[in-house]
Amino acid sequence: MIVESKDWKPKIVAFLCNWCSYAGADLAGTSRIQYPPTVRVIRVPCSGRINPFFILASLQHGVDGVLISGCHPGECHYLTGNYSARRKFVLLKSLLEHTGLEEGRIQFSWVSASEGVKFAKVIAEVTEKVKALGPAKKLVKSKT
Amino acid sequence: MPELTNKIREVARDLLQQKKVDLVIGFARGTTPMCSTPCFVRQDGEVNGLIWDSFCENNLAKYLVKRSDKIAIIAKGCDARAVVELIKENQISRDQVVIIGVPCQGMVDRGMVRSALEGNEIQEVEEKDDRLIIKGKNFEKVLNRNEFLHPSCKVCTHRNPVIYDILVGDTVKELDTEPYLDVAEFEALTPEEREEYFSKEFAKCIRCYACRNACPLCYCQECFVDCSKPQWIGKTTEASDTAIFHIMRAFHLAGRCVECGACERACPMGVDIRKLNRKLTKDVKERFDYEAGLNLEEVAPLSTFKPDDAEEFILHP
Amino acid sequence: MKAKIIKKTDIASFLDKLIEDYEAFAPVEMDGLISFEKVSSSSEALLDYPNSKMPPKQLLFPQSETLFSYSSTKDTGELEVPSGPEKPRLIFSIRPCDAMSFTLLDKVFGGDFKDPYYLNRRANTVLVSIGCTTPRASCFCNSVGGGPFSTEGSDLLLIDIGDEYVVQIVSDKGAKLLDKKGFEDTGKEKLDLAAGVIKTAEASMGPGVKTEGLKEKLDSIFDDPVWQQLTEKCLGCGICTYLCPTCHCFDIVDETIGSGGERVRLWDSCQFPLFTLQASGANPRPTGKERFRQRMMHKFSYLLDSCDQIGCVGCGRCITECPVNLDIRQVLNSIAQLESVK
Amino acid sequence: MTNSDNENLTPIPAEGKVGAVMVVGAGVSGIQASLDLANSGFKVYLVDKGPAIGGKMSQLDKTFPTNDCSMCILSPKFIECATNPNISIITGAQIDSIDGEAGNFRVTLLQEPRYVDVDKCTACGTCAEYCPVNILDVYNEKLATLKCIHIHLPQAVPAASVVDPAQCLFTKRKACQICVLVCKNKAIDFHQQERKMEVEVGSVILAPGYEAFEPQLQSQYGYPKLSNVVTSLEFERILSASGPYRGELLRPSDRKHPKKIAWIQCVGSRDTTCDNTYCSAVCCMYAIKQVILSKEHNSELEAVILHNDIRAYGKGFERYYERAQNTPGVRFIWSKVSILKETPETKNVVLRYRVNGTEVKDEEFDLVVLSIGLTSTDGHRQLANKLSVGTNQYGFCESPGFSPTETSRSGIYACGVFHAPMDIPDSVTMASGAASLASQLLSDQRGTLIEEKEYPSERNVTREPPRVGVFICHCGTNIARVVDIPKVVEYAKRLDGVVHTEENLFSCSIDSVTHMAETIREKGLNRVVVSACTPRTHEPLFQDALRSAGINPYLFEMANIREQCSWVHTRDGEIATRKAQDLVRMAVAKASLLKPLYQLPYDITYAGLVIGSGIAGMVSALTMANQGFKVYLVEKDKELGGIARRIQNTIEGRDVQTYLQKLIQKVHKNPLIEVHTEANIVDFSGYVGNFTTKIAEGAERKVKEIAHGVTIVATGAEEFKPAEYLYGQDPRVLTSLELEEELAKNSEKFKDCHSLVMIQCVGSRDSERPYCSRVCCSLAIKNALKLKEINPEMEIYLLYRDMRTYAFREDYYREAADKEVKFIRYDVDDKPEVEVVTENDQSILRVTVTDPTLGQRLMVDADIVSLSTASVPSTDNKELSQLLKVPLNEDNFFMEAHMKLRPVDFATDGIFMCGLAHSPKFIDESITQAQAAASRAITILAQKTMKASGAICVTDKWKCTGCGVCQEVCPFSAIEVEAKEKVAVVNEALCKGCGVCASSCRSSALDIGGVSDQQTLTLIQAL
Repeated sequence: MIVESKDWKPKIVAFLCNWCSYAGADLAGTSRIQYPPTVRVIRVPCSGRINPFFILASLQHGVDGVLISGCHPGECHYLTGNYSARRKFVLLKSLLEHTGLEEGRIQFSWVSASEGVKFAKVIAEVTEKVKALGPAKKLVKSKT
Repeated sequence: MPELTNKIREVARDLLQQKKVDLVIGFARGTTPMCSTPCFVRQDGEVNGLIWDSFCENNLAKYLVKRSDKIAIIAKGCDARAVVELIKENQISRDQVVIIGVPCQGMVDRGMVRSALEGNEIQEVEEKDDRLIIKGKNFEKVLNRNEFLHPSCKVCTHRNPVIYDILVGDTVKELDTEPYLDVAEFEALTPEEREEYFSKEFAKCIRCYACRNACPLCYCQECFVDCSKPQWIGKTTEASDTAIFHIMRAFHLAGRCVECGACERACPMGVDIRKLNRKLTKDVKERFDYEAGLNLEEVAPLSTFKPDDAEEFILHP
Repeated sequence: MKAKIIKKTDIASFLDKLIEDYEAFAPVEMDGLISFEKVSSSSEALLDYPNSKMPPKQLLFPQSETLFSYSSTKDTGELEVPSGPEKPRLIFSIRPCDAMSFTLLDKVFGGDFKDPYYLNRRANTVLVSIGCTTPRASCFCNSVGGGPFSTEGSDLLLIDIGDEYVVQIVSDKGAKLLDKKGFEDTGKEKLDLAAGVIKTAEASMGPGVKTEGLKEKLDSIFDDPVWQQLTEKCLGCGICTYLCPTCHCFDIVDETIGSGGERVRLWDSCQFPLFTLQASGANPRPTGKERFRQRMMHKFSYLLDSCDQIGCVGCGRCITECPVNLDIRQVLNSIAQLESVK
Repeated sequence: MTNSDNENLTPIPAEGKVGAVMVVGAGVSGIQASLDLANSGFKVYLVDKGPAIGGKMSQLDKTFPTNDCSMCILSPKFIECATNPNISIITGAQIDSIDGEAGNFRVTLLQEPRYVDVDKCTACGTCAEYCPVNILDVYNEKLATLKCIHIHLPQAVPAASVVDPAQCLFTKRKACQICVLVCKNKAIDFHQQERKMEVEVGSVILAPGYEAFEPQLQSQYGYPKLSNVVTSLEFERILSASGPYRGELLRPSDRKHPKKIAWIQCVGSRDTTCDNTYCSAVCCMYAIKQVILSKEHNSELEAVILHNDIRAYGKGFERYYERAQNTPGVRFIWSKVSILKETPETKNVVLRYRVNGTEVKDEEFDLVVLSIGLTSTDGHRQLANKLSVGTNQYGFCESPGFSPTETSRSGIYACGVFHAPMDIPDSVTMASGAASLASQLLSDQRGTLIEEKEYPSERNVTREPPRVGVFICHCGTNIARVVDIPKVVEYAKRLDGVVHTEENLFSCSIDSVTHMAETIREKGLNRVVVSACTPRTHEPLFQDALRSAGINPYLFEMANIREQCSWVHTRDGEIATRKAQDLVRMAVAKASLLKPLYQLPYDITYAGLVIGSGIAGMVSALTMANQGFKVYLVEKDKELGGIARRIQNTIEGRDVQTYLQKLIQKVHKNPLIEVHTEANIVDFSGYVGNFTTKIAEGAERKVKEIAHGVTIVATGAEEFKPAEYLYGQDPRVLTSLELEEELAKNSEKFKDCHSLVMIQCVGSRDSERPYCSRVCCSLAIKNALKLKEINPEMEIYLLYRDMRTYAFREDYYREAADKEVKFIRYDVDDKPEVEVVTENDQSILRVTVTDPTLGQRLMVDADIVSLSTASVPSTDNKELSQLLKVPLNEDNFFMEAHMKLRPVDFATDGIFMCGLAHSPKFIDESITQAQAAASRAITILAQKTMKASGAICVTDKWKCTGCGVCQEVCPFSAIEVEAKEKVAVVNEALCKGCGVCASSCRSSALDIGGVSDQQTLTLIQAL
């Protein structure tokens, strides 16, 4: 058993679509809403841009959580990118959890450009969930 | 079985004689017992090499892609489903193939038969109705073939070809087993148990890619495992690389897998590969009400969407 | 023949004694899969088994092996080469065909270029093989220079004569294993018994392949369309090469993480398109036909030129494990039957 | 109505018109008007009397209600102006005289000497270092000093020093020339004389802005005698990171942190004791903003706002007000106030005010902020006189008709606070509106006087190893206060590929950007990382610097260490610093892999689609059609006109129905406008420059396809029908709009009416609709005055929460009060009650309300109750927003790209909004906004070609198997599998670079420029 230090802070990667969720994150900033410093954001044009490999590569790299956030259904800047993404991700998430990945390592949310508060809440909640899971071990690349 | 063999030869002979096709892809007897092997017939004189028995396990649709000649293919239920997918994915055109459908009673798993013989070397196997008569150096044993079917054949829901030009033999009764029971059983395990199971399975993998190469729907010019720009995963047998190979291989078949089991049969190490595919097949059926390879019209589930697709997995803080 | 006798009832204690001094590997069955694993007790090891799924070559030539690891900052860099095993190694209960495969690997890795990773391990390893009383239908060792009781590559060979093993001492290294163990020398009677066992086994084997004139034939039909037909059903997977005890092609990749990483040697397979893919995108072996031909040519022609040995020990793994029953014997025999093209 | 309603536009002969416009005043309005015009094909002369552009907005710290840093959002516009080859910025200049007529004016400018050659000066600041004379810093409201030769503000455009001739030792007595000696560029020139310049323009836009009210004019505020009484503008500077106290909240007397601050509202506004009886429209909101910002500086702070109604009437304002109200330690007190005294020892200020109407209270504060009004000055009047432009009694520019952007002189337009006190978005909107009128006037001269901006040819960097330059921004103190910038710089230096690092106070200032371009050239950088704010606003600015330096603009990456770091991890500098390092590391890693991308030009469909035919829709349609563009006007009703059909007059007395009928006629007569009534949008696709819309029309729902290049959403709003106050149950209860209609139809009926009660905020400002409907107070006053006209004896009770008669509407409020309309303030928690009681067999409509001044329940038996109900967003908005893929805000009004500076744009290029679809507003405001939307649309239609993004999909033919999944998932039908070769082919004009295809491709045969698989994997590995 790995004993975790009390102040262990998970490292979470957030793939945010440029038009809604990244803007929502910006709004959280302009509104000075504080949230846990656990997230590193990768800006993508659309949640539909996110290749399943991005998620797997992140896990392999050892991040403790992956968040994917896009525009609300029907509000995608690219019309339907988030719908395509939604299908892809639900299958991937289900498959990964089938292989034993803890539920909560990968999270999905919709955050619009006007939802700065929601963005902060999402980060807080994902952080809490991932914290409860402890450091990632599954699918993490081991060094030989 | 011999009747089917004869009918297949007849059909093949006609097609070749009438120059309706350049090539018939079917099965021939293999070099070891309980082993049939893919066979390519171009002359009507060679049709007697074609056979049909309980060991025609390969998915011949594999051989259709990247060809320009006109081909007749012997197609079990799963082969036909793969043909449908390949047509939908622009890999072959419908008028390029003559589908000789053969209703299938499930193929026999020789590994399972061997285990039942506790290491006795088999020399000859004869089929009579549902019986397998196994002969060896100092023994003879009779087994019921239906107890020795491949795992994929045991849960097959489309034994009859869903699409064909010529049907050889009578249609068979489809199995009325509850679908996805196998998946549900595994789903009922704890995440830790599932993880342990897969870790053990993946650890066996030697990255020979037979699973990929046997799959009738793996036809990429360059597979993601071979891709160097970018290099998606490492090429070693390191656990996470292997796991991701299998996960992504299965994911690339999401909504496309025709459940033929070719991947699993090809695996020399006995990795339970279908466990991944089956989960996706179940999810796709339950979420998107789609089964791969049943018709030419339906759009693949990952090529389309519904605005009201379930999204219970979305976080709402 | 120098040989000792070990009673079957004593073999376990013999192995256990060896385990004290050696890092011992032996065939082990797990979930129906037989593979060479490190054993800590004789009870784990199999002595009567068809053959392992994977050949034991990976004990000396692992599927992936870190050659060195490196780390660098903007201005400096460091290399670290992993250290080899300290304890001498024993491979116990290896089949003669697999033991023989090391004689080829020795030439490949110990030729003009000496590969320290392989050679160090090889020098540190002793092989105890066990002869095949009942060869399998897929076995054809006897037609490629070996046999069910071949001693090539082994240090000791066990011959099952019923309640006892005749232990043939092949090398000094092997003799050392028996030192001070108190085993008796083998008398003529038992040697005759052994010879009988060998004879029966050899007689039970099928015709295998004809290697006579094969090299010349192969060299002459390089461009023959027959290759297309022979390989039409090949799926292009790596089973035949990865499961082959003599295949030894490898790739070297850098596994980079940030500014550091590892240089890793991996098995590669001539059956993969990537094997010969050039940076320009050109591929001199663009299809399965060329790749399959390469496998045959390499094993039965090129290795004869470079190592004076065939790259095949007749273990039959590529036959039993091929998903489409592409039988190497059948291929070679149909080539042998071809008219030479001049 | 001499010159209104666009009537002046057609008669002017085309010949002799000049395709240039002069914009007078370079505040945010002037800047916006200039940019719109320059981007629509006109030469612009942007004239300001000051030494730099930016106006009052550049002095503000943050802006409400988003708390955006004022300079952060403004400085990109500075740079756009400075780098646009079609904008000539003329500072230190004023109009001397004007000749000619609309289409062809000759303007004489007088430019005072700057004593610095703007072209030579590099703004290095050496002259200021050596200058021996300290003067008060005007930019910092004289709270700080600077040198006599100085740079006006850090981000100044032009980026050049200026000499204050009144204080310069040389100009005064030829005593010193040290600046001339130390200037390496010989930029200082004391030989400069006042200069006369003649400029020929077709039109003039007046945007001279305002001056802040000077409280010293009224002794009761103790200003400037009491050192801890400051004006709100001074307080802005105090709050500002670039202000006199470097962003620390201190009070002037002892530079200590004030613990208790009071804001006194309406200083110099709504004040009959001075001439400014109007409402300054913005003070309530900026005071709330200052409270919120002050609380951010010190959460323990006690803040009191002493006000006479909080006028939070704009979009998003009410929520902002609520946020302040809910902040602990903040009190809003509705009372008159006077300054009693200064406590001598502490210099604290004691205020006296009333609580609960009667009780008098004295309270001591550390600091008092006077919320000073916006005024016009003699200078404004003189300017108006010189141009023969009419002004109102307060010296603000008067518009004769419905369109506020028009002045009394043809060809001369006005915008911004010169028209009336207004906030930034309204000013920006009006600026665009004014620009559209100038553009309309001169449309046949479009493109005659402009030139393209030239960039050096691009250096090919593909074969070079990465040479990354990292520029890390302090953003004043916005970032630097939390993140340890030097540490981040040190960290960045050690990263692979980094060959240059530097920190900037403001990376976005013109000198920083210029310097960045120089550094790129000098150090041969081939990748640039700016670690600052969000790329969503600032990326284009820095990309332009790359282009100017001769490298491809896509070789650029930003690390967002402000919005996503310093602003959200304010409390832990160490963690924020570490995160900033991570973000920089990621950006550098990605930057090293960036490749040049190229934009492809494509053709435009020169037509506009306007959805909704209310006044806003029709005005925007006409404004475009009058400039020669085809317009499709789509209306869901049978008739044109929208909700204006129900409005009779404006509060100013203008006849809405006549205006509306004329407008409808003009629309119908215009050959370029194609009207579709009873029509709905059923499908919408395409992209800026080439949209395709399907409408279903008429009873048969006939589907028609429309091709257009731009889209304007003008779908209006609806009247809220309440369920309270017996509405719908008793015929005597009306909405105020119904009352207005009744008044127009049947005014006689009201002669017998003795008592009428108006209830405000019905359906507005409540939990369901927490926004103010903006117009209802004025609408009620309008009705009240009308009723008093009909029956002066009528008892009118107006029950309100805050009267929000902003700007000059205040005069009507006062008039109503003078006419004895009874105003009773009610509390939202103690709403009036309306009931029907039967007394003496008579059904009586009884209203009860608590009178806060008397503290008693007041009972009124009313003949009529009028409910001022909310404007509610059209129920169709949701569907339309989904069809157009544009967002709605929380209240279901359409959401603009940026609250302050892009008020009529959607984030989606080529789609704009105006009128009530945006938020509740008055007719004149809708007209202005409609003109603005048209102006923004014209900036697209005026282009010869559009350019497709460079960040689009590329295919690897070798890898592609032609399986077609990309074709199926592409939302824009931009990919097709070519049948013969079986490979995917991308239509580059259609591709938007979303990347859905790339992530769906199993063969990795598709990739997206700028977010390639490899780049993203590298980012992940750099996490």
